[in-house]
Amino acid sequence: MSVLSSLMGTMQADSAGQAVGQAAQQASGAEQAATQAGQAVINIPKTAWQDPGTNTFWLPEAASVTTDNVDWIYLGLIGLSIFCFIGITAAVVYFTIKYRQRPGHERPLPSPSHNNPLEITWTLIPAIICVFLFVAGWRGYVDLATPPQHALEISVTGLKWKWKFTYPNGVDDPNGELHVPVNRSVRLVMSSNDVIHSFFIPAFRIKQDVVPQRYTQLWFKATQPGVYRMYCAEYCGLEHSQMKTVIVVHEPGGYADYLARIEEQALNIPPAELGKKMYDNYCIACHTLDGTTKVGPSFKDLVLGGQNEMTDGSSIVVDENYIRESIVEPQAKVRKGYPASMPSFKGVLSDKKINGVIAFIKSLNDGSQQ
Amino acid sequence: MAAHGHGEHGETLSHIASMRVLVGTFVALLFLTVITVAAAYVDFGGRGLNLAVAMLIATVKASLVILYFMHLRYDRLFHTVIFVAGLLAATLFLGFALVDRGQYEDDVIWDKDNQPAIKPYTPEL
Amino acid sequence: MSEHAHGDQKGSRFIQHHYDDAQHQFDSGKLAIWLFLAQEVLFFSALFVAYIIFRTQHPEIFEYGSQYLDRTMGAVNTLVLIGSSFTAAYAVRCAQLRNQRTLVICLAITLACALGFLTIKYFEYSEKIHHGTLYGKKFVPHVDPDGATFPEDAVIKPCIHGSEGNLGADPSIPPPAEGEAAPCPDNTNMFFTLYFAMTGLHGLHVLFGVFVFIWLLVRAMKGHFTPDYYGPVDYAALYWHLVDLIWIFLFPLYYLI
Amino acid sequence: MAKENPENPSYTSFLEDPHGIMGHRGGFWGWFGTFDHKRIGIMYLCGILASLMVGGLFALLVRLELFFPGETIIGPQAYNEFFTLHGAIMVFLVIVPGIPAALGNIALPMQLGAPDVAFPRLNLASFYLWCVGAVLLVGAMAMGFVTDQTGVDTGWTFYTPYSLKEHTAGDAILMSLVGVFLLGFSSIFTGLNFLTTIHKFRAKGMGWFQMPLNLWALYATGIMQVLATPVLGITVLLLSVERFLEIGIFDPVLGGDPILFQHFFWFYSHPAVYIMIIPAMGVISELITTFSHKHIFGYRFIAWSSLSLALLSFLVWGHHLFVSGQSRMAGMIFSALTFTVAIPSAIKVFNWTATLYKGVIRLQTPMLYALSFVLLFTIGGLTGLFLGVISIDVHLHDTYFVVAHFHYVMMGSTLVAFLGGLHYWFPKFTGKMYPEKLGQFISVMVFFGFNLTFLPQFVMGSRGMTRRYWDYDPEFTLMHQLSTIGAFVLGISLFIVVCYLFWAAYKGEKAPPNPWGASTLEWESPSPPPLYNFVEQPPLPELYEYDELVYDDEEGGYVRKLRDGGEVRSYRRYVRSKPSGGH
Repeated sequence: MSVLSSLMGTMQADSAGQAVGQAAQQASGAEQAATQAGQAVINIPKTAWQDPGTNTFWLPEAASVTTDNVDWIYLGLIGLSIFCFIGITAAVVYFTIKYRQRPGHERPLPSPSHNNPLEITWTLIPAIICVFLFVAGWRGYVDLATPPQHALEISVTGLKWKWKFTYPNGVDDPNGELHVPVNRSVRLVMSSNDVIHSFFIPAFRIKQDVVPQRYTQLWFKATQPGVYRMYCAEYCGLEHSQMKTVIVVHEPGGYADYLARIEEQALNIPPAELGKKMYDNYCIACHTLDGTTKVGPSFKDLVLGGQNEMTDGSSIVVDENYIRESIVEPQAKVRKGYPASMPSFKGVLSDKKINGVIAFIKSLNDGSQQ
Repeated sequence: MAAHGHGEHGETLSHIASMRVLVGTFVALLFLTVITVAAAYVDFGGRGLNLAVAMLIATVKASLVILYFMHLRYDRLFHTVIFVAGLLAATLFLGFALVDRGQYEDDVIWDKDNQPAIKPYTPEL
Repeated sequence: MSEHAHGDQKGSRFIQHHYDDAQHQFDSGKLAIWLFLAQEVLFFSALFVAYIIFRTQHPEIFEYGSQYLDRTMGAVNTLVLIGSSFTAAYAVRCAQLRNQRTLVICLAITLACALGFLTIKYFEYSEKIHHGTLYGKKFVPHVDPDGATFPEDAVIKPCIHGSEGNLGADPSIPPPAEGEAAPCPDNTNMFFTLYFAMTGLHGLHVLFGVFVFIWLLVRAMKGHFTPDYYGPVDYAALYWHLVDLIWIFLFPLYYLI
Repeated sequence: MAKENPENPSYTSFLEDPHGIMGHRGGFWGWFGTFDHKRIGIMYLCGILASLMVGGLFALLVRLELFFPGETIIGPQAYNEFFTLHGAIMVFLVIVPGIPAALGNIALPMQLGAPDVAFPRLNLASFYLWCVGAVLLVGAMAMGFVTDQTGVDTGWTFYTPYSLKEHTAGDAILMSLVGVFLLGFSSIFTGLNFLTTIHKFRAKGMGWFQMPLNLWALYATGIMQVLATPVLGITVLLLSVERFLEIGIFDPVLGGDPILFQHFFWFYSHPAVYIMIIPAMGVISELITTFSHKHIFGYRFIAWSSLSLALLSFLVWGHHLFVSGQSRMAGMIFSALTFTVAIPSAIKVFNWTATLYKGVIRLQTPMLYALSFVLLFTIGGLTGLFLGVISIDVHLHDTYFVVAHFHYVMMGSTLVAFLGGLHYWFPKFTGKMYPEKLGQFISVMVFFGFNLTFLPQFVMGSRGMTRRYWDYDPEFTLMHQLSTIGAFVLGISLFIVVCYLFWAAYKGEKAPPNPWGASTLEWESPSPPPLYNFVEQPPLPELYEYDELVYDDEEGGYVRKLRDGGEVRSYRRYVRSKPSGGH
């Protein structure tokens, strides 16, 4: 049966292919703007939409490992449905023509009104087919729903009418596209800020609702570099139809430079602002800004040039070196009356970030003093 | 259909509950109410047990009301089928909703205090 | 309740023309009222499902929240409802035995108990409004507005609202002074959301019962109910037993556990 | 007393003999205050056809908007309100009450041999609830255009948290929720009425297996209406209280759970889609056996499959939540159970096809609708298998594939069966024949218009075209245009059907009591039948036996000839004047 369907698929594909081809040409124009940034730095091959050869009549092109679970059973089921539909239509049309009312056509007796063996057979056969369909579907779904262990984790946040992607290095994607490496399984940890959205990538055959106050997850492993479309599938209001973006799958090795590039882009903001960002990500857990003590001393009373008493009785002058040292090795000089429980940020904060934190602390006190 | 009631004073449309049954059920219900309130002050050890005891007493009270006050015991079987069908649909609804609730993996539950830490990017597997 | 044979021929019997006889009409009505009760069970089942699901997810909310409820008022309400259930069943017996005087008395008692239930519920609700322990954003437990704080030996202290545990707090209402209130588990307002939803809907059904029994009382006094036409009394009693049933489950779920 | 019936002085048809709240008064209160199940059925019919036209109009506007990508005629907000209007009106006003309330009210008591339904006043109360609910629902949704507030744009499913206050301002949604609440109760009371009538009002000697299959279907529908619709009532009540008082049960910010709303909603809505399809199957069983002039094939199997569908429909609602954050175990259970529902439907389709074997098939309008039902329902059922397989549903959920699937099952099956049943019982309750040739042509147009509309949507859906999109990517343009053309063909043919039926109700030629040679009880009484359906209780005919029914030219319809050659024209003496013209 699947031969029938694939034959059907390819036959239609050629005729439909041209139509899709031209339509895709304008489509790539619209995409061009979206991938301007990607195009400039990393040469991304034409999107798979542009050469319709790879997709069958029914399904968009298969660009991820997750499509193996879906495609074969999908096309098989299409073949089965076409076969059943043709069978029933043929029976109905044949009976209608053969037994239509015409003069001289009396009802040929005996006309059966029930036949239990026949009824049993056409109850069991659909039942067996259904069991097979369920098992095939379930095995595919288990694979779709369990992300592999060492997948690359990207956090996705759906908010009203746009998507926010946060990469492992803590940087948000500047122009709202999801960039992933090729042949590397990626796990998306998703949540929403307001209403229910749904993350749907037709090319990977995956979809998962994004629910507020709850995490949902998705995984895929792109096998073909390119740019694939992504839609919001759950109705979410006015611009539900505009809430779509693009998944850019990079060439091997291209992904690390992209991450570095956007991190660089994210860092060349004024140091104090960068410091504030670092404060929000890391320091806020123990240090406050308004003078009240939380776990550690408040940044407000770290006055540059002021005297601070240490646990071992000695008192030191607060300056950049002291702040830098207590960031890198906090146990060296512990302030009196505070627990020595601060973790070291040695590998976490780069020098640029530490300078940013220091500038931020200075800006706190400059504002209040001068 | 001949009337099938068998009350003391001639036939009537449906079963007549005798005074003894009515008062007996009423007293039993009062007694069980006292018991269930008392049971609330006794800790049966563990969260589930308290719930189970309270529900058991409530079910006994409910079945008393259904069987005797609502005449279900003397009535047509089909009325019992209807009521049980209602209960069955309700428990079905509860059962599947609980299956869904109970099967969430722990990393899916939203936990305000510890957001999922994002593992740093390791270029190669 | 749903079908009252108030046929067009006035006369002593209220058997409608398209029924064969009294038994046919009574049995049809009985089948219909049982279908209506099954439908009511489903109507309340959704709330019981919500209760059980939230309880399996956050048992601490329910244990903390149930302290706010007054057990004696709940117990009295249960006794009131069981009493009215008894008098309703007794009323059916009187109608079957053509004992109109006791029928009227029983219906009157049932009506009185129903009204008593509603008044007790009114007191409970007003006390909760007074202490500010309401549903959703309005869950702002604070000291008594007229200055008197919670009595020292109060078993439960109002918890600090606005602690980041309770999202969506109403910022306009100031949290109580320091040290007076204990932190309450996250989303404690969910307990009161469910409490008001279920007891409110049950209260509404008691209210419907009150109107039904007033209407029955009027007809009983006019002597409409005879041994071969007492359908409405029987159906109203069945409906009332179901309302009592639901309260029998509601009372322990909220007040006792 | 009732007006004299000019043609047959010895009986007055229910059309001339009003019997209502205000006693015997004709005119408005004769209709609006009547207890007669046939009149209530006709009033339901008019309300439902009007709602069909209004709902269809919004469907055409939605399709017109999608003719070109980007803005064609309306902006996104208006588009969202239009598809919500289309969805809610069609589901709550047309399809759910459609066959049970309109055709069921007309046919059920007569097929049982009963004078009326068990509770006539409850029947009238359900109709009033339907009217008030309809006014509230359509009024609330139209508020978006009349007042400056936003109308209802949440889709007919009212998913939270979008349908909560902070995302959709305005109180149009509260009004439509109250409307849906009342429509729910109208459906419950209809179901309750039908169950009691089938139990207590069967004619003497009509056991459970001498009952026409249409009544088995209405019985199964009654069970679902009584047991499933209250959950819609409580869900809609909770959502309106949520919007009104912000109690926070579905609001995630206050600790509520939006997925719980989806469980509540779909626990009703899946039995609701079976409330829509099972009465349609009942009508089709009647049409196929009558127009093949042959006993139905596998009576017991069809009867039991109706009942089993009703019970299984309560188990499968989770397949709407496969990708909504449901746990995997629940997904597995619901996917497995969804396949158990496919089997009874398959049995029915095979039995209908087998009924055609060795029959004498007349392709009149009702039969054309029945045959197109069989074909379209087969496609609908098979595409349902796709959505049952859980891994395929992950790809297909919320795409145009789902839109096409449920239109094949709701419109291609339920609405086509509704039209077939309408043409089938039209001579009985109006006493007039509809124009046969025009009816046949339009039914073929409906079939082709429908396929032209929804086959391209299957292809679009599986290629990734998401549902409820105001704007779409350019490569779907061709298929959207085909679908829009098909929608207009469909819209026009349905409009013509409504026109010629209203015309035929007044100007149509006189209909004989049994124009189709059907063997069920309602064709034993004259058409239009008297107030209590039968002048005197006719002998119970042998169910689905057509040997006795012979076509009689003089009467223009079928007459029952006893086997020993003696002619029984129990209703002959009521038809004095000779009806003009053959069938």
